[in-house]
Amino acid sequence: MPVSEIPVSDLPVSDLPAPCAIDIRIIEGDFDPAAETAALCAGRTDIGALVTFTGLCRDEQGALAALELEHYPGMAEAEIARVAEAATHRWPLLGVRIIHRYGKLMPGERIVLVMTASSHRANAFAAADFIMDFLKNRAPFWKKEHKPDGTAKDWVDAKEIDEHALKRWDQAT
Amino acid sequence: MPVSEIPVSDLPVSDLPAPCAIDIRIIEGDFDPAAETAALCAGRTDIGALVTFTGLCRDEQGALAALELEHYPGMAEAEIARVAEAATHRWPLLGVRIIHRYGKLMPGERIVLVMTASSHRANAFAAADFIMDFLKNRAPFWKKEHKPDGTAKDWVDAKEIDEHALKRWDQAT
Amino acid sequence: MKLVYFAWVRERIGLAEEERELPPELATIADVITWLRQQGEPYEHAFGGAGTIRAALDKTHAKPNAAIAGVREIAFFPPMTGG
Amino acid sequence: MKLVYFAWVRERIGLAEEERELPPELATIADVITWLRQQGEPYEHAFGGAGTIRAALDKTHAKPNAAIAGVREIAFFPPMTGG
Repeated sequence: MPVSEIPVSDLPVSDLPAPCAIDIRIIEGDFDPAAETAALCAGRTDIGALVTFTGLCRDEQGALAALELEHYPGMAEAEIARVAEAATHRWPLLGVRIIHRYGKLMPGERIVLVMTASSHRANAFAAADFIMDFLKNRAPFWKKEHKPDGTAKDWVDAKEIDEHALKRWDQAT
Repeated sequence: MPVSEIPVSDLPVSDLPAPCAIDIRIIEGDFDPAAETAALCAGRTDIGALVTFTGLCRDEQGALAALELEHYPGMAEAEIARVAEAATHRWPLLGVRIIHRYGKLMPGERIVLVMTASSHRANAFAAADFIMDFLKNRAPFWKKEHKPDGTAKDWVDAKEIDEHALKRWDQAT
Repeated sequence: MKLVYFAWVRERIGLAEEERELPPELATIADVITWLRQQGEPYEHAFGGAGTIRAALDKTHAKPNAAIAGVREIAFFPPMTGG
Repeated sequence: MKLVYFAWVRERIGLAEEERELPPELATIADVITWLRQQGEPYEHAFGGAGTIRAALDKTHAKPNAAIAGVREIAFFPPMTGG
Protein backbone atom coordinates (compact mmCIF):
# COMPACT_ATOMS: atom_id res chain seq x y z
CA MET A 1 0.00 0.00 0.00
CA PRO A 2 1.47 3.33 -1.05
CA VAL A 3 -0.20 5.45 1.58
CA SER A 4 2.41 7.26 3.62
CA GLU A 5 2.71 5.89 7.13
CA ILE A 6 3.52 9.36 8.44
CA PRO A 7 1.39 11.80 6.49
CA VAL A 8 3.01 14.91 7.84
CA SER A 9 5.33 15.86 10.63
CA ASP A 10 3.65 16.87 13.83
CA LEU A 11 4.09 20.51 14.65
CA PRO A 12 6.28 21.11 17.68
CA VAL A 13 4.44 22.85 20.48
CA SER A 14 5.48 25.02 23.38
CA ASP A 15 3.94 27.14 26.09
CA LEU A 16 4.50 30.80 25.28
CA PRO A 17 1.37 32.56 26.44
CA ALA A 18 1.04 35.51 24.11
CA PRO A 19 -0.10 34.77 20.58
CA CYS A 20 -0.08 37.78 18.27
CA ALA A 21 -2.12 38.93 15.33
CA ILE A 22 -2.00 36.38 12.51
CA ASP A 23 -3.19 37.26 9.02
CA ILE A 24 -3.44 34.46 6.45
CA ARG A 25 -4.71 34.68 2.89
CA ILE A 26 -4.95 32.16 0.05
CA ILE A 27 -5.44 34.12 -3.15
CA GLU A 28 -5.20 33.71 -6.89
CA GLY A 29 -3.90 37.19 -7.74
CA ASP A 30 -0.62 38.83 -6.84
CA PHE A 31 0.11 40.52 -3.51
CA ASP A 32 2.10 43.59 -2.49
CA PRO A 33 4.79 42.93 0.14
CA ALA A 34 5.10 46.66 0.86
CA ALA A 35 1.39 46.90 1.66
CA GLU A 36 1.68 43.88 3.94
CA THR A 37 4.62 45.46 5.76
CA ALA A 38 2.71 48.70 6.19
CA ALA A 39 -0.35 46.85 7.52
CA LEU A 40 1.70 44.81 9.96
CA CYS A 41 3.70 47.76 11.30
CA ALA A 42 1.01 50.48 11.19
CA GLY A 43 1.04 52.64 14.32
CA ARG A 44 3.51 50.40 16.14
CA THR A 45 6.90 51.21 17.58
CA ASP A 46 7.52 47.95 19.42
CA ILE A 47 8.77 45.99 16.39
CA GLY A 48 12.54 45.85 16.16
CA ALA A 49 12.91 43.14 13.53
CA LEU A 50 10.86 42.22 10.50
CA VAL A 51 11.72 39.18 8.38
CA THR A 52 10.02 38.79 5.03
CA PHE A 53 10.36 35.63 3.01
CA THR A 54 9.18 35.75 -0.58
CA GLY A 55 9.01 32.56 -2.63
CA LEU A 56 9.18 33.14 -6.38
CA CYS A 57 8.33 31.04 -9.41
CA ARG A 58 11.79 30.00 -10.54
CA ASP A 59 12.64 29.00 -14.07
CA GLU A 60 15.50 26.53 -14.23
CA GLN A 61 17.34 27.62 -17.36
CA GLY A 62 14.35 27.98 -19.60
CA ALA A 63 12.87 24.61 -18.62
CA LEU A 64 9.66 26.10 -17.20
CA ALA A 65 6.88 27.93 -19.01
CA ALA A 66 4.59 28.23 -16.02
CA LEU A 67 3.61 26.68 -12.71
CA GLU A 68 0.08 25.61 -11.92
CA LEU A 69 -0.72 25.57 -8.23
CA GLU A 70 -3.62 23.46 -7.06
CA HIS A 71 -4.82 23.73 -3.48
CA TYR A 72 -7.39 22.31 -1.09
CA PRO A 73 -9.65 25.24 -0.18
CA GLY A 74 -10.41 25.47 3.50
CA MET A 75 -7.70 23.04 4.52
CA ALA A 76 -4.97 25.28 3.10
CA GLU A 77 -6.01 28.19 5.32
CA ALA A 78 -6.46 25.94 8.34
CA GLU A 79 -3.10 24.21 8.00
CA ILE A 80 -1.20 27.44 7.48
CA ALA A 81 -2.97 28.89 10.51
CA ARG A 82 -1.85 25.90 12.57
CA VAL A 83 1.75 26.44 11.50
CA ALA A 84 1.59 30.17 12.23
CA GLU A 85 0.06 29.56 15.65
CA ALA A 86 2.74 27.04 16.50
CA ALA A 87 5.33 29.70 15.65
CA THR A 88 3.65 32.30 17.88
CA HIS A 89 3.69 29.83 20.76
CA ARG A 90 7.35 29.09 20.24
CA TRP A 91 8.75 32.60 19.76
CA PRO A 92 7.58 35.96 21.14
CA LEU A 93 6.22 37.39 17.90
CA LEU A 94 4.46 40.70 17.36
CA GLY A 95 2.81 39.87 14.06
CA VAL A 96 2.62 37.21 11.36
CA ARG A 97 1.31 37.59 7.82
CA ILE A 98 1.24 34.73 5.34
CA ILE A 99 -0.05 34.79 1.76
CA HIS A 100 -0.04 31.83 -0.60
CA ARG A 101 -1.19 32.06 -4.19
CA TYR A 102 -2.79 29.38 -6.34
CA GLY A 103 -3.53 29.14 -10.05
CA LYS A 104 -1.18 29.65 -12.96
CA LEU A 105 2.06 31.50 -12.23
CA MET A 106 4.75 32.62 -14.65
CA PRO A 107 8.50 32.53 -13.93
CA GLY A 108 9.50 35.49 -11.77
CA GLU A 109 6.07 35.81 -10.14
CA ARG A 110 5.62 35.76 -6.37
CA ILE A 111 4.14 32.54 -4.95
CA VAL A 112 4.28 32.87 -1.19
CA LEU A 113 4.94 35.52 1.43
CA VAL A 114 5.83 34.87 5.07
CA MET A 115 6.33 37.91 7.27
CA THR A 116 7.27 37.73 10.95
CA ALA A 117 7.78 40.62 13.36
CA SER A 118 9.46 40.55 16.74
CA SER A 119 11.36 42.77 19.14
CA HIS A 120 14.60 41.00 18.27
CA ARG A 121 15.93 39.58 15.08
CA ALA A 122 16.71 36.03 16.17
CA ASN A 123 13.04 35.34 16.92
CA ALA A 124 11.83 36.84 13.65
CA PHE A 125 14.38 34.87 11.61
CA ALA A 126 13.68 31.57 13.35
CA ALA A 127 9.90 31.96 13.10
CA ALA A 128 9.91 32.74 9.36
CA ASP A 129 12.28 29.85 8.68
CA PHE A 130 10.14 27.50 10.79
CA ILE A 131 6.91 28.60 9.13
CA MET A 132 8.31 27.97 5.65
CA ASP A 133 9.57 24.50 6.59
CA PHE A 134 6.24 23.41 7.99
CA LEU A 135 4.17 25.21 5.38
CA LYS A 136 5.95 23.26 2.64
CA ASN A 137 5.32 19.98 4.42
CA ARG A 138 1.76 20.53 5.68
CA ALA A 139 -0.07 23.09 3.54
CA PRO A 140 -2.15 21.33 0.85
CA PHE A 141 -0.71 22.84 -2.33
CA TRP A 142 0.58 20.96 -5.35
CA LYS A 143 2.69 22.34 -8.17
CA LYS A 144 2.47 21.23 -11.77
CA GLU A 145 5.14 22.33 -14.21
CA HIS A 146 4.25 23.45 -17.70
CA LYS A 147 7.16 22.94 -20.09
CA PRO A 148 8.02 25.49 -22.81
CA ASP A 149 7.27 22.97 -25.60
CA GLY A 150 3.70 22.75 -24.36
CA THR A 151 3.74 18.96 -24.15
CA ALA A 152 4.94 17.58 -20.84
CA LYS A 153 3.15 18.69 -17.72
CA ASP A 154 4.61 17.13 -14.60
CA TRP A 155 3.60 17.27 -10.99
CA VAL A 156 6.52 18.41 -8.87
CA ASP A 157 7.75 15.72 -6.48
CA ALA A 158 8.02 16.52 -2.80
CA LYS A 159 11.67 16.86 -1.84
CA GLU A 160 13.13 14.74 0.89
CA ILE A 161 15.19 17.70 1.98
CA ASP A 162 12.01 19.46 2.99
CA GLU A 163 11.13 16.71 5.44
CA HIS A 164 14.63 16.66 6.81
CA ALA A 165 14.45 20.40 7.34
CA LEU A 166 11.69 19.81 9.88
CA LYS A 167 13.94 17.82 12.15
CA ARG A 168 15.85 21.01 12.96
CA TRP A 169 12.85 22.15 14.98
CA ASP A 170 12.62 19.08 17.21
CA GLN A 171 15.10 20.37 19.76
CA ALA A 172 14.18 22.99 22.31
CA THR A 173 14.47 26.55 21.03
CA MET B 1 44.05 48.66 29.75
CA PRO B 2 40.49 48.64 28.51
CA VAL B 3 41.25 47.96 24.86
CA SER B 4 39.50 44.80 23.77
CA GLU B 5 41.90 41.95 23.17
CA ILE B 6 39.68 40.63 20.38
CA PRO B 7 38.35 43.65 18.53
CA VAL B 8 35.93 41.75 16.36
CA SER B 9 35.27 38.19 15.36
CA ASP B 10 37.03 37.07 12.24
CA LEU B 11 34.68 36.40 9.38
CA PRO B 12 34.46 32.73 8.46
CA VAL B 13 35.61 32.04 4.92
CA SER B 14 34.91 29.35 2.38
CA ASP B 15 35.62 28.54 -1.23
CA LEU B 16 32.44 28.98 -3.24
CA PRO B 17 33.56 30.40 -6.57
CA ALA B 18 30.63 32.50 -7.71
CA PRO B 19 30.14 35.81 -5.96
CA CYS B 20 27.01 37.66 -7.02
CA ALA B 21 26.02 41.29 -7.36
CA ILE B 22 26.36 43.10 -4.03
CA ASP B 23 24.82 46.52 -3.49
CA ILE B 24 25.66 48.39 -0.28
CA ARG B 25 24.57 51.87 0.74
CA ILE B 26 25.09 53.94 3.89
CA ILE B 27 22.54 56.74 3.81
CA GLU B 28 20.94 59.29 6.09
CA GLY B 29 17.45 59.24 4.56
CA ASP B 30 14.88 56.47 4.44
CA PHE B 31 14.88 53.65 1.90
CA ASP B 32 12.14 51.75 0.08
CA PRO B 33 12.30 47.96 0.52
CA ALA B 34 9.92 47.47 -2.43
CA ALA B 35 12.23 49.42 -4.75
CA GLU B 36 15.19 47.35 -3.53
CA THR B 37 13.30 44.13 -4.21
CA ALA B 38 12.38 45.32 -7.69
CA ALA B 39 15.99 46.30 -8.42
CA LEU B 40 17.35 43.01 -7.20
CA CYS B 41 14.84 40.85 -9.08
CA ALA B 42 14.46 42.92 -12.28
CA GLY B 43 14.44 40.77 -15.39
CA ARG B 44 15.41 37.62 -13.51
CA THR B 45 13.61 34.30 -13.24
CA ASP B 46 16.34 32.33 -11.48
CA ILE B 47 15.54 33.58 -7.97
CA GLY B 48 13.40 31.17 -5.98
CA ALA B 49 13.81 32.68 -2.52
CA LEU B 50 14.18 36.22 -1.30
CA VAL B 51 14.76 36.99 2.38
CA THR B 52 14.42 40.57 3.53
CA PHE B 53 15.44 41.61 7.01
CA THR B 54 14.35 45.06 8.16
CA GLY B 55 15.65 46.45 11.42
CA LEU B 56 13.42 49.11 12.95
CA CYS B 57 13.91 51.79 15.60
CA ARG B 58 12.12 50.21 18.54
CA ASP B 59 10.68 52.15 21.43
CA GLU B 60 10.65 50.17 24.65
CA GLN B 61 7.40 51.28 26.27
CA GLY B 62 7.82 54.98 25.72
CA ALA B 63 11.41 55.05 26.99
CA LEU B 64 12.87 56.28 23.71
CA ALA B 65 12.35 59.60 21.97
CA ALA B 66 14.85 58.98 19.19
CA LEU B 67 18.01 57.13 18.23
CA GLU B 68 21.09 58.89 16.97
CA LEU B 69 23.31 56.73 14.79
CA GLU B 70 26.93 57.70 14.39
CA HIS B 71 29.10 55.91 11.85
CA TYR B 72 32.63 55.83 10.50
CA PRO B 73 32.34 56.87 6.85
CA GLY B 74 34.34 54.70 4.51
CA MET B 75 34.93 51.97 7.04
CA ALA B 76 31.21 51.31 7.39
CA GLU B 77 30.85 50.57 3.66
CA ALA B 78 34.05 48.52 3.59
CA GLU B 79 33.15 46.38 6.61
CA ILE B 80 29.63 45.66 5.39
CA ALA B 81 31.06 44.75 1.99
CA ARG B 82 33.43 42.29 3.68
CA VAL B 83 30.52 40.67 5.50
CA ALA B 84 28.42 40.47 2.33
CA GLU B 85 31.29 38.98 0.36
CA ALA B 86 31.89 36.38 3.03
CA ALA B 87 28.22 35.41 2.72
CA THR B 88 28.43 35.08 -1.06
CA HIS B 89 31.45 32.79 -0.68
CA ARG B 90 29.63 30.64 1.82
CA TRP B 91 26.23 30.26 0.16
CA PRO B 92 25.24 30.26 -3.54
CA LEU B 93 23.54 33.64 -3.61
CA LEU B 94 22.04 35.45 -6.59
CA GLY B 95 21.99 38.93 -5.11
CA VAL B 96 22.65 40.87 -1.91
CA ARG B 97 21.48 44.37 -1.04
CA ILE B 98 22.31 46.05 2.26
CA ILE B 99 21.33 49.53 3.39
CA HIS B 100 22.23 51.07 6.74
CA ARG B 101 21.06 54.49 7.83
CA TYR B 102 22.78 56.98 10.10
CA GLY B 103 21.63 60.18 11.77
CA LYS B 104 18.58 60.74 13.94
CA LEU B 105 15.83 58.13 13.74
CA MET B 106 12.42 58.15 15.38
CA PRO B 107 10.70 55.07 16.85
CA GLY B 108 9.12 53.01 14.07
CA GLU B 109 11.61 54.15 11.42
CA ARG B 110 13.65 51.71 9.36
CA ILE B 111 17.35 51.46 10.33
CA VAL B 112 18.79 48.64 8.28
CA LEU B 113 17.85 46.44 5.35
CA VAL B 114 19.48 43.14 4.44
CA MET B 115 18.16 41.38 1.35
CA THR B 116 19.47 38.04 0.09
CA ALA B 117 18.34 36.12 -2.98
CA SER B 118 19.02 32.50 -3.83
CA SER B 119 17.55 29.61 -5.75
CA HIS B 120 16.52 27.92 -2.53
CA ARG B 121 15.23 29.27 0.73
CA ALA B 122 17.71 27.70 3.14
CA ASN B 123 20.61 29.60 1.57
CA ALA B 124 18.75 32.91 1.52
CA PHE B 125 17.69 32.55 5.17
CA ALA B 126 21.14 31.54 6.39
CA ALA B 127 22.89 34.31 4.47
CA ALA B 128 20.62 37.09 5.75
CA ASP B 129 20.92 35.81 9.32
CA PHE B 130 24.72 35.56 8.99
CA ILE B 131 25.03 39.03 7.50
CA MET B 132 23.04 40.60 10.35
CA ASP B 133 25.11 38.82 13.00
CA PHE B 134 28.41 40.00 11.56
CA LEU B 135 27.15 43.43 10.57
CA LYS B 136 26.18 44.10 14.18
CA ASN B 137 29.59 43.02 15.40
CA ARG B 138 31.82 44.55 12.72
CA ALA B 139 30.13 47.52 11.05
CA PRO B 140 31.23 50.79 12.71
CA PHE B 141 27.92 52.24 13.86
CA TRP B 142 27.05 53.45 17.33
CA LYS B 143 23.60 54.17 18.72
CA LYS B 144 22.80 56.88 21.22
CA GLU B 145 19.39 56.92 22.86
CA HIS B 146 17.51 60.15 23.37
CA LYS B 147 15.06 59.89 26.28
CA PRO B 148 11.58 61.45 26.17
CA ASP B 149 12.40 63.84 29.06
CA GLY B 150 15.16 65.34 26.94
CA THR B 151 17.81 64.91 29.63
CA ALA B 152 19.60 61.60 29.55
CA LYS B 153 21.34 60.60 26.35
CA ASP B 154 23.06 57.24 26.64
CA TRP B 155 25.22 55.28 24.26
CA VAL B 156 23.78 51.84 23.74
CA ASP B 157 26.04 49.08 25.10
CA ALA B 158 27.04 46.25 22.80
CA LYS B 159 25.20 43.10 23.78
CA GLU B 160 27.08 39.97 24.65
CA ILE B 161 24.42 37.96 22.90
CA ASP B 162 25.49 39.51 19.62
CA GLU B 163 29.00 38.13 20.00
CA HIS B 164 27.68 34.74 21.01
CA ALA B 165 25.49 34.72 17.92
CA LEU B 166 28.64 34.69 15.80
CA LYS B 167 29.78 31.37 17.19
CA ARG B 168 26.89 29.69 15.35
CA TRP B 169 28.77 30.31 12.10
CA ASP B 170 32.03 28.66 13.13
CA GLN B 171 30.95 25.19 12.10
CA ALA B 172 30.89 24.11 8.49
CA THR B 173 27.69 25.02 6.66
CA MET C 1 -19.12 10.07 2.34
CA LYS C 2 -17.61 12.90 0.31
CA LEU C 3 -14.32 11.88 -1.28
CA VAL C 4 -12.05 14.57 -2.71
CA TYR C 5 -8.95 14.09 -4.82
CA PHE C 6 -6.06 16.40 -5.66
CA ALA C 7 -3.16 16.63 -8.11
CA TRP C 8 -2.26 13.31 -9.78
CA VAL C 9 -4.69 11.40 -7.58
CA ARG C 10 -7.47 13.53 -9.09
CA GLU C 11 -6.09 13.11 -12.60
CA ARG C 12 -5.73 9.33 -12.36
CA ILE C 13 -9.26 8.90 -11.02
CA GLY C 14 -10.67 11.50 -13.40
CA LEU C 15 -12.75 13.14 -10.69
CA ALA C 16 -12.15 16.07 -8.35
CA GLU C 17 -14.73 14.77 -5.90
CA GLU C 18 -17.57 12.30 -5.55
CA GLU C 19 -20.19 11.20 -3.05
CA ARG C 20 -19.81 7.50 -2.18
CA GLU C 21 -21.81 5.11 -0.02
CA LEU C 22 -19.04 3.32 1.92
CA PRO C 23 -19.61 -0.23 3.20
CA PRO C 24 -20.15 -0.06 6.96
CA GLU C 25 -17.26 -2.44 7.67
CA LEU C 26 -14.71 0.17 6.51
CA ALA C 27 -13.20 1.56 9.72
CA THR C 28 -10.00 3.37 8.74
CA ILE C 29 -8.48 5.36 5.90
CA ALA C 30 -6.48 2.26 4.96
CA ASP C 31 -9.74 0.29 4.69
CA VAL C 32 -11.20 2.94 2.40
CA ILE C 33 -8.16 2.78 0.15
CA THR C 34 -8.29 -1.02 -0.06
CA TRP C 35 -11.97 -0.76 -1.02
CA LEU C 36 -11.42 2.08 -3.54
CA ARG C 37 -8.77 0.01 -5.36
CA GLN C 38 -11.55 -2.46 -6.22
CA GLN C 39 -13.72 0.27 -7.81
CA GLY C 40 -12.13 0.06 -11.25
CA GLU C 41 -8.88 0.63 -13.08
CA PRO C 42 -8.62 4.41 -12.48
CA TYR C 43 -8.82 3.82 -8.72
CA GLU C 44 -6.31 0.97 -8.89
CA HIS C 45 -4.03 3.29 -10.86
CA ALA C 46 -4.40 6.08 -8.32
CA PHE C 47 -4.09 4.03 -5.14
CA GLY C 48 -2.02 1.05 -6.30
CA GLY C 49 0.30 2.80 -8.75
CA ALA C 50 3.54 4.61 -8.16
CA GLY C 51 3.73 7.48 -5.69
CA THR C 52 2.94 8.15 -2.08
CA ILE C 53 -0.58 9.16 -1.11
CA ARG C 54 -1.56 11.15 1.93
CA ALA C 55 -5.02 11.64 3.39
CA ALA C 56 -7.02 14.15 5.37
CA LEU C 57 -10.22 13.68 7.38
CA ASP C 58 -12.46 16.75 7.38
CA LYS C 59 -9.53 18.88 6.17
CA THR C 60 -7.11 17.69 8.85
CA HIS C 61 -4.06 15.53 8.11
CA ALA C 62 -4.63 11.92 9.16
CA LYS C 63 -2.64 8.70 9.24
CA PRO C 64 -3.73 5.53 7.38
CA ASN C 65 -4.96 3.91 10.59
CA ALA C 66 -7.15 6.88 11.54
CA ALA C 67 -10.80 5.98 12.16
CA ILE C 68 -13.33 7.45 9.74
CA ALA C 69 -16.35 7.20 12.06
CA GLY C 70 -18.25 10.51 12.09
CA VAL C 71 -16.19 11.95 9.25
CA ARG C 72 -17.91 13.84 6.41
CA GLU C 73 -15.05 14.32 3.95
CA ILE C 74 -11.99 12.25 3.12
CA ALA C 75 -9.30 13.75 0.91
CA PHE C 76 -6.53 11.91 -0.93
CA PHE C 77 -3.50 13.65 -2.39
CA PRO C 78 0.25 13.36 -3.01
CA PRO C 79 2.80 14.85 -0.59
CA MET C 80 2.47 18.63 -0.65
CA THR C 81 4.69 20.78 -2.85
CA GLY C 82 3.60 24.33 -2.00
CA GLY C 83 5.67 27.21 -0.70
CA MET D 1 49.17 60.52 12.28
CA LYS D 2 45.48 61.18 11.93
CA LEU D 3 43.57 60.03 15.00
CA VAL D 4 39.79 59.70 14.81
CA TYR D 5 37.36 59.10 17.66
CA PHE D 6 33.77 57.90 17.72
CA ALA D 7 30.82 57.73 20.13
CA TRP D 8 31.79 58.14 23.80
CA VAL D 9 35.50 58.07 22.99
CA ARG D 10 34.91 61.18 20.87
CA GLU D 11 32.76 62.78 23.57
CA ARG D 12 35.25 62.14 26.39
CA ILE D 13 38.16 63.53 24.40
CA GLY D 14 36.07 66.38 23.01
CA LEU D 15 37.40 65.93 19.48
CA ALA D 16 36.17 63.97 16.46
CA GLU D 17 39.66 63.87 14.99
CA GLU D 18 43.11 65.38 15.29
CA GLU D 19 46.51 65.27 13.64
CA ARG D 20 49.21 64.16 16.08
CA GLU D 21 52.97 63.77 15.83
CA LEU D 22 53.52 60.37 17.47
CA PRO D 23 56.85 59.59 19.18
CA PRO D 24 58.80 57.22 16.92
CA GLU D 25 59.11 54.58 19.66
CA LEU D 26 55.35 53.87 19.53
CA ALA D 27 55.06 50.58 17.62
CA THR D 28 51.58 49.25 18.26
CA ILE D 29 48.03 50.40 18.92
CA ALA D 30 48.56 49.55 22.60
CA ASP D 31 51.62 51.83 22.64
CA VAL D 32 49.57 54.66 21.17
CA ILE D 33 46.90 54.23 23.83
CA THR D 34 49.46 54.23 26.65
CA TRP D 35 50.91 57.45 25.22
CA LEU D 36 47.50 59.09 24.67
CA ARG D 37 46.56 58.48 28.32
CA GLN D 38 49.39 60.85 29.24
CA GLN D 39 48.04 63.66 27.04
CA GLY D 40 45.67 65.08 29.64
CA GLU D 41 42.59 64.25 31.66
CA PRO D 42 40.16 63.86 28.71
CA TYR D 43 42.43 61.21 27.17
CA GLU D 44 42.87 59.45 30.52
CA HIS D 45 39.08 59.49 30.88
CA ALA D 46 38.60 58.08 27.39
CA PHE D 47 41.29 55.41 27.45
CA GLY D 48 41.61 54.67 31.17
CA GLY D 49 37.96 54.97 32.19
CA ALA D 50 35.16 52.47 32.07
CA GLY D 51 34.27 50.73 28.85
CA THR D 52 35.93 48.66 26.19
CA ILE D 53 37.70 50.40 23.32
CA ARG D 54 38.34 48.97 19.89
CA ALA D 55 40.65 50.28 17.20
CA ALA D 56 40.99 50.35 13.45
CA LEU D 57 44.05 51.03 11.29
CA ASP D 58 43.24 52.75 8.01
CA LYS D 59 39.56 51.76 8.41
CA THR D 60 40.27 48.09 9.09
CA HIS D 61 39.65 46.42 12.46
CA ALA D 62 42.93 45.83 14.31
CA LYS D 63 44.03 44.20 17.55
CA PRO D 64 45.92 46.10 20.29
CA ASN D 65 49.23 44.50 19.31
CA ALA D 66 48.88 45.49 15.63
CA ALA D 67 51.85 47.46 14.29
CA ILE D 68 51.15 51.05 13.24
CA ALA D 69 54.10 51.38 10.85
CA GLY D 70 52.95 52.84 7.53
CA VAL D 71 49.47 53.61 8.85
CA ARG D 72 47.86 56.98 8.07
CA GLU D 73 44.75 56.86 10.29
CA ILE D 74 44.05 55.25 13.64
CA ALA D 75 40.46 55.13 14.89
CA PHE D 76 39.29 54.47 18.44
CA PHE D 77 35.71 53.60 19.31
CA PRO D 78 33.50 51.48 21.60
CA PRO D 79 32.17 48.09 20.49
CA MET D 80 29.75 48.59 17.60
CA THR D 81 26.01 48.82 18.15
CA GLY D 82 24.63 49.17 14.64
CA GLY D 83 22.13 47.00 12.85
